[in-house]
Amino acid sequence: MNTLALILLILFSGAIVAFLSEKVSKFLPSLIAFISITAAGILFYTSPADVFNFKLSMAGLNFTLKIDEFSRLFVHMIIGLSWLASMYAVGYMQNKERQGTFFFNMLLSIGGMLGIVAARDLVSFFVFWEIMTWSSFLIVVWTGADFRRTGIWYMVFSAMGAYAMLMAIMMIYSDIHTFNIDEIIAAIAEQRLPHLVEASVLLLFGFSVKAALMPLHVWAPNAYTQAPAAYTAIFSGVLSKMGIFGMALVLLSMLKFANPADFSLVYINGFIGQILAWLGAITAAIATLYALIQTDAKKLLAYSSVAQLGYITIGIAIGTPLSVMASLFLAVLHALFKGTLFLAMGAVERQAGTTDMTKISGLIRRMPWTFFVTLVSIISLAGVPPLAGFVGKWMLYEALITNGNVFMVVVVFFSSTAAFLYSYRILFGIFLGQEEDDTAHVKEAPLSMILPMVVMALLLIALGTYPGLLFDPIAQGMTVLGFENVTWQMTVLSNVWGNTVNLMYISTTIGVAFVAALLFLTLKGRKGSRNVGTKDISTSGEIPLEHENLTYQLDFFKPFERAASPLYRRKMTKIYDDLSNGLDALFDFTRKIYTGNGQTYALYVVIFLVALLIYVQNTL
Amino acid sequence: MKRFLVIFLMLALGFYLIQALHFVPFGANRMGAPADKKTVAAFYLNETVPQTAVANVVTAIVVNYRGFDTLGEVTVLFLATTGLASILYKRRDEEETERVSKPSSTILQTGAKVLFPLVVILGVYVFVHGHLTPGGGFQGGAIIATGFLLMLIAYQKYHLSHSMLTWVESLAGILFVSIGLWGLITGGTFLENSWFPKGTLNSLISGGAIPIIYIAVGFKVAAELTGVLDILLSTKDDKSASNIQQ
Amino acid sequence: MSITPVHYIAVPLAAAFLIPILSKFHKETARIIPGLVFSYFLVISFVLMRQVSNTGIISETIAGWRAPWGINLVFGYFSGFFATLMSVIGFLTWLYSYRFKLVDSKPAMSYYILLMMLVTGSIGIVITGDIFNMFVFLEIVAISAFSLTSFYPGRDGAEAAFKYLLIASFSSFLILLAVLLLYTQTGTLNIAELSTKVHLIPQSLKLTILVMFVVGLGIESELFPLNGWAPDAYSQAPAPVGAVFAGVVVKGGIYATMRVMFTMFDINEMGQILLILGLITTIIAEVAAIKQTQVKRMLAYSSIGQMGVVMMAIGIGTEDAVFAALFMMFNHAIIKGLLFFSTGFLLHNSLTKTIAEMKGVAKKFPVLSFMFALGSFAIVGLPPFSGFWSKLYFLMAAADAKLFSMIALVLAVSIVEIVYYFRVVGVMYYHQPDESLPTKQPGLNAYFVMGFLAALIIGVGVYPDLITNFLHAAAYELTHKTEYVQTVLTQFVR
Amino acid sequence: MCSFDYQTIMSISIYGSSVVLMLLGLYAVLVKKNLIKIVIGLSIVDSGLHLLFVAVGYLHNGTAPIFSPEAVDKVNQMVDPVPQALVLTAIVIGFATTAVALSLVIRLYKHHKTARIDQIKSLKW
Amino acid sequence: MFYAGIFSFLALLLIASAWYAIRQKDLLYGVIATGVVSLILSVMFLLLQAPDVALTEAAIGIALTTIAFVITIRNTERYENDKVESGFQNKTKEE
Repeated sequence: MNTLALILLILFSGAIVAFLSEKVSKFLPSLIAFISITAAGILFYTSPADVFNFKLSMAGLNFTLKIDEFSRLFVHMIIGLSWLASMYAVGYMQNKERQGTFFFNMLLSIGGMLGIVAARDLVSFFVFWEIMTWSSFLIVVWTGADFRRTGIWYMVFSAMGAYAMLMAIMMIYSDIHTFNIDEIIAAIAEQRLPHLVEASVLLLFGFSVKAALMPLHVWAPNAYTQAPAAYTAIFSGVLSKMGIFGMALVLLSMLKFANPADFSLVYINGFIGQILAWLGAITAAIATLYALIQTDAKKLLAYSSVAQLGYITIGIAIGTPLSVMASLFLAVLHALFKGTLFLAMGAVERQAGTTDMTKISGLIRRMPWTFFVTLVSIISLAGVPPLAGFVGKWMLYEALITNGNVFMVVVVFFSSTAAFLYSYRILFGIFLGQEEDDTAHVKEAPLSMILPMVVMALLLIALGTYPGLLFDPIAQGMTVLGFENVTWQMTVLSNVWGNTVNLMYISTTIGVAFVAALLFLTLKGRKGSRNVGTKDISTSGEIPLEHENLTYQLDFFKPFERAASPLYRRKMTKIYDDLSNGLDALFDFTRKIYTGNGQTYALYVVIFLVALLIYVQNTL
Repeated sequence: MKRFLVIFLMLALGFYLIQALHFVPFGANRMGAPADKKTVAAFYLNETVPQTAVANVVTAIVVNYRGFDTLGEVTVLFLATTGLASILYKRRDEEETERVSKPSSTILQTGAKVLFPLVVILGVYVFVHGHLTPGGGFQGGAIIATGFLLMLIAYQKYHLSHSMLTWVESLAGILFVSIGLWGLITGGTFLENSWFPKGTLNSLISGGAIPIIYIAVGFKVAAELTGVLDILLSTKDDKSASNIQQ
Repeated sequence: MSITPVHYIAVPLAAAFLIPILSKFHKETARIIPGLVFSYFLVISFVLMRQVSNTGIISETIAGWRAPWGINLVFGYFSGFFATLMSVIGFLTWLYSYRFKLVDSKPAMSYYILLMMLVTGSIGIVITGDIFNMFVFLEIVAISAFSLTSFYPGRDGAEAAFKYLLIASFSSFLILLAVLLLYTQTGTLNIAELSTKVHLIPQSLKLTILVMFVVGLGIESELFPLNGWAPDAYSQAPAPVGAVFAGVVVKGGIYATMRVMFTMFDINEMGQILLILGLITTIIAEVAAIKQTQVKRMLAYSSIGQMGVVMMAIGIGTEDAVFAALFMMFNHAIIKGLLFFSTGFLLHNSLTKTIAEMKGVAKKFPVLSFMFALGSFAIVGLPPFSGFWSKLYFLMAAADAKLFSMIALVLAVSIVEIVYYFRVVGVMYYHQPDESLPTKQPGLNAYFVMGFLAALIIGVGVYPDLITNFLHAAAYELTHKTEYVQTVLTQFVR
Repeated sequence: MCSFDYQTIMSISIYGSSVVLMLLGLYAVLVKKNLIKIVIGLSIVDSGLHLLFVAVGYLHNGTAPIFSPEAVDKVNQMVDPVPQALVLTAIVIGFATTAVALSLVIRLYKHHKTARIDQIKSLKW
Repeated sequence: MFYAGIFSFLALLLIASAWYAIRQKDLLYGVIATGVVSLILSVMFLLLQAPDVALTEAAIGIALTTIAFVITIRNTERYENDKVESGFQNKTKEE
């Protein structure tokens, strides 16, 4: 039996078994999910690299699956994050209803993602893509709250993306009658693909939906928020990266072979790449702005995910070796830190009952481990040295500047800075500050939930110290995309002015400063501070209403919001709402054709008959 | 407005129908000479007498060459009866409404009593001689149904045995199908005629199984049409009677 | 006596005539005998399909007259596909409705007889080789369908049936007229012989005849301006009958269209028109479906939309497109069957059958709701369910014909389809049940039927080769008509 | 061509009347509001169609397709028997349809208390 | 030519009675006119050398269809009313 097929089979059959096992015991599905992912992971890591190759001829089509070095990068992410998330889910999902459905869909979507990165033909790519989409849809609506807004929107946008892809696939098929990606690339190289431009635009559209690029991002914040945290980690961490994977596939491995003279429109660094990069930049900026004003931690992180995906898209779209590397680096990092953050928020939600930052505060004493992992990942997220987020951002800036996109750097830099603001808010809102009375009972999450988070936090620290650990696999993966020998000096960045900056120094310096500050503050805080409740009015200058929460969690960025209020006034969702209302009215109008009067129907028949007769007799 | 649209549509449709009929000159011979057997019609005209010994070619076609259509057709009628019964079905409690209307005149009653046997005999004659003279199962059946109709109208209390109707209808239908199946069983085809002695042309016993089938069809059609009318007649609401006599 | 295609017709007819007598002695015979007949259908289908795969197309003569002279029945891969599909759906419907609520024995008898004749008539349309005979079977189907539509007492059933009857009368009028005109020009009614003689017809007359067939058969196959009857009929008929309408009756209409367009005439003459009609049908129907409040009506519009896509595939007219059309019809039959069957119990005691009444039914009927959700996923074409493959093959066929704008529109409409199906699923699963209608749990028979269909949907979805070879053979047979014509006109079974 | 010979008059009167009959019936179906009128229209359409069937089978100076003992050799003059056979079937089927339609009318009237088709539209959209 | 005369006369009669059947507001008369249409058709069939069809039309078209219509009219209403009355009208012209 083929190893790759076996891995997929384990996941899919595990899904079915998990679904059915709910009848036996509530606890069983989570265990089965964990076991299947573990088994798949063991199988993947113990097999030699060249066995991941699977061909199937069925229904008149040839399906090819193959894991190359580039896909391997994503497989690492998928399996690693899913494994940790499923371990976490065992504890997280304890005592919840309908676990069977949850783990069924979770395993399905993991299998779907593996299938996507392994697919070497467009039909199996699409099949796995759809499986991933609908299973993630079912998890998004799993909690059942707000089905209409969240669920339907997610599915509609996904379907729009998927059908755009299908359209593109069909265009390619009509030209060369094959779905095989290698053959398509060959055809592009030989310029036998007249529909290349349309097809690639449509494909990119489809991938942009999953990557939540700007005009198509409206589904993402709600969907990320709605899904249970154990899954949101996967959702935001790797599932959204499938869009990035697809973009890389189109931009870097397909379009690269297009003749620059013929396809100057779409060629890398050309029109489409630029547009995509700008969309990414705008997404990053706007999503960051929205993240700032969220009060729900999960929603904040959701917007933050959208913003981060914007950065990653920029890197892929610019398409220079450095930018691609930066982008892949950021992708892996994002999977790690956003995964950790969502898991941590899940822990908070499970223990404290909510992730609303205005309701809880001061959990640092109750949930110290969670605080620790949150801190680590937030430092990564904000792109502050000493952790690896800084390295990724730096690489991206450098790539952009060397490529001449200086203005884009400004946008990215702005949103990166703002990211620091919102990430601080999480830290402060939930963990720091005064302790609420009603969170006094909160306990630390169980070990099975802490462990995955801590593992990821440690990974983040390790990567921050030795970012080069990641450069090797990325560089290897990039050889598949045609970027041979991307040279990267471990821990050394060359800046714009030609000097080299040793990252190690920066990191060490900042690390030392951080520790010093920590020590200083801790020592200072020992004395003279007093714990006050959030409803203690003695700290307040005015006379508040009774039980009014006066902490900073409320209106955290009030001044900023006031300043930036014109930006918030226009909502993207409004446009879609208007559109859907308009369509609704149109549909309602259209169906009035069926008047209910049988005679009218008969009249239609005769009108149609006569019209057809006239048409046929006069034209054919 | 709508009326003018419809009139326009009718004119256009008429134009195209006439245009189509232009290719079908009236009264022209389109079959070719019967001996050539170029078309089915010519074949039937040429072969009916030698092959089936039936004088009435239409009967031969209806019962034998295209007997399958006839089977379908009696099925349509059968389904119409079944369907009518289900469409106009009333639950048990409301079923027993009397067929109320003014009693018919004595003339009608007497006339009906006299005419009824005659009509039935005429009908039987028509379908028994279906293979010799114009007429056949449908016609005869319809005539018999008319006779029953007469009785139903003349005598408000005329009780038609539903059970009888069902029996006749079903048995006739089964007879038809089993004659067809007999052909299959004896190694021929469905509705095969050749296993039955052909007889001589223009005698009552001729045409193989055709008269038998037509008799079965006659009974069946008679029972079905009577059934249809009976069902229609027995649905009444209270106001119905007054409505027709103004 | 070996099994021949005529058994499809003769046996149910004999049974139908027998049932009124037998049910006088034992009431249960009215439901058992149709079941036996449907089981026998399965046997016939199996035996004949094996025979076809061994020896090719079977042409059986009726009354001992060879093809152009008498009526003949033809059973090849193409007809066999339809006949088998209809037999299976018929059997499942019977099994499903075996314990369906029926007031007392008399309507039960007519229900089973009409159901049996509905399926028989449709199979008759499929296997006959004579155009007028096809008309007769269309009428058998129509009459049974009217009666079944108005089966439930009450005003709406009658209204739906009357509309159906009104429109279907146009259909039979036009088909009859077209048959007559064909006969005057060619002197034959046999489809195979007609196909060798249609070139004799003057072009303008041929076009008129074609238009009449398109309109007449378009009514049966629910094309857009002609399908006013369909939503009403689907929504008023009992739920299992809805499944038969979607899985059997429409298929009969589509089969007739294909037979006429491909075998008798050349598809290229009307292909463009069918293509555009199918497209309009799909768009309008899906758009109307999204605004429905009644589940069965929504399913009906969805059904019309699917038939529009099938008609588009027929309009494309290549072998691949025909294959896609057949695959779609197969999927539509089994998936719509599942949807109608599950709806039947989900809304068993509801009078209005609105979507709102399905709030939270998943709590009460986990299995049924799962079936409905599965059907929804399959019908919108999500992999790995069978609906996906047919959609893929249709798109491939359309892409081969370079019909990109059509593909785009069909895909856009699919999004609409997703919205309304998922909305219902959402209502079922994610709303709190407000008030409790008296419910009726399905019996084992219904569970078996739905389980079988679900297994088929998933099985074909995971491994489409279960049926693709067979469908390819059917599509080949239809698009290469010489074998059909040759077999009918020269070789025949006596 | 324009002269009113036997042929022309016959074809105009037969074909013309059958076409006009069909169109009149269709007109009634499409315009008249009364259900019974509509059914009458349908049956008139059918009548016209039946007439057309018989008419296209007609042969000049033809005889009925029945072999009488004395006239076996008339085979060349017989009218086309096939349309007649078909129209027999069509008439019976038409009657069945009419009967079903009428029963539906009765039921509709019972529930709606009206026979106007434009008021019977509780199923729509 | 004699036949032609008869046929054209019958055709006119046919159309006239069909016209009457459609125009007549009293449905009973309309139905009877339909029966007349069938009657004329039956005669035409006979003249067109189709005695079988004529017989069938006579039995079914004239007798049975007409009676079926009459029964229906008895069960519903006799007059076709063109005006839309408000709501469900069940008042036929009984007075």
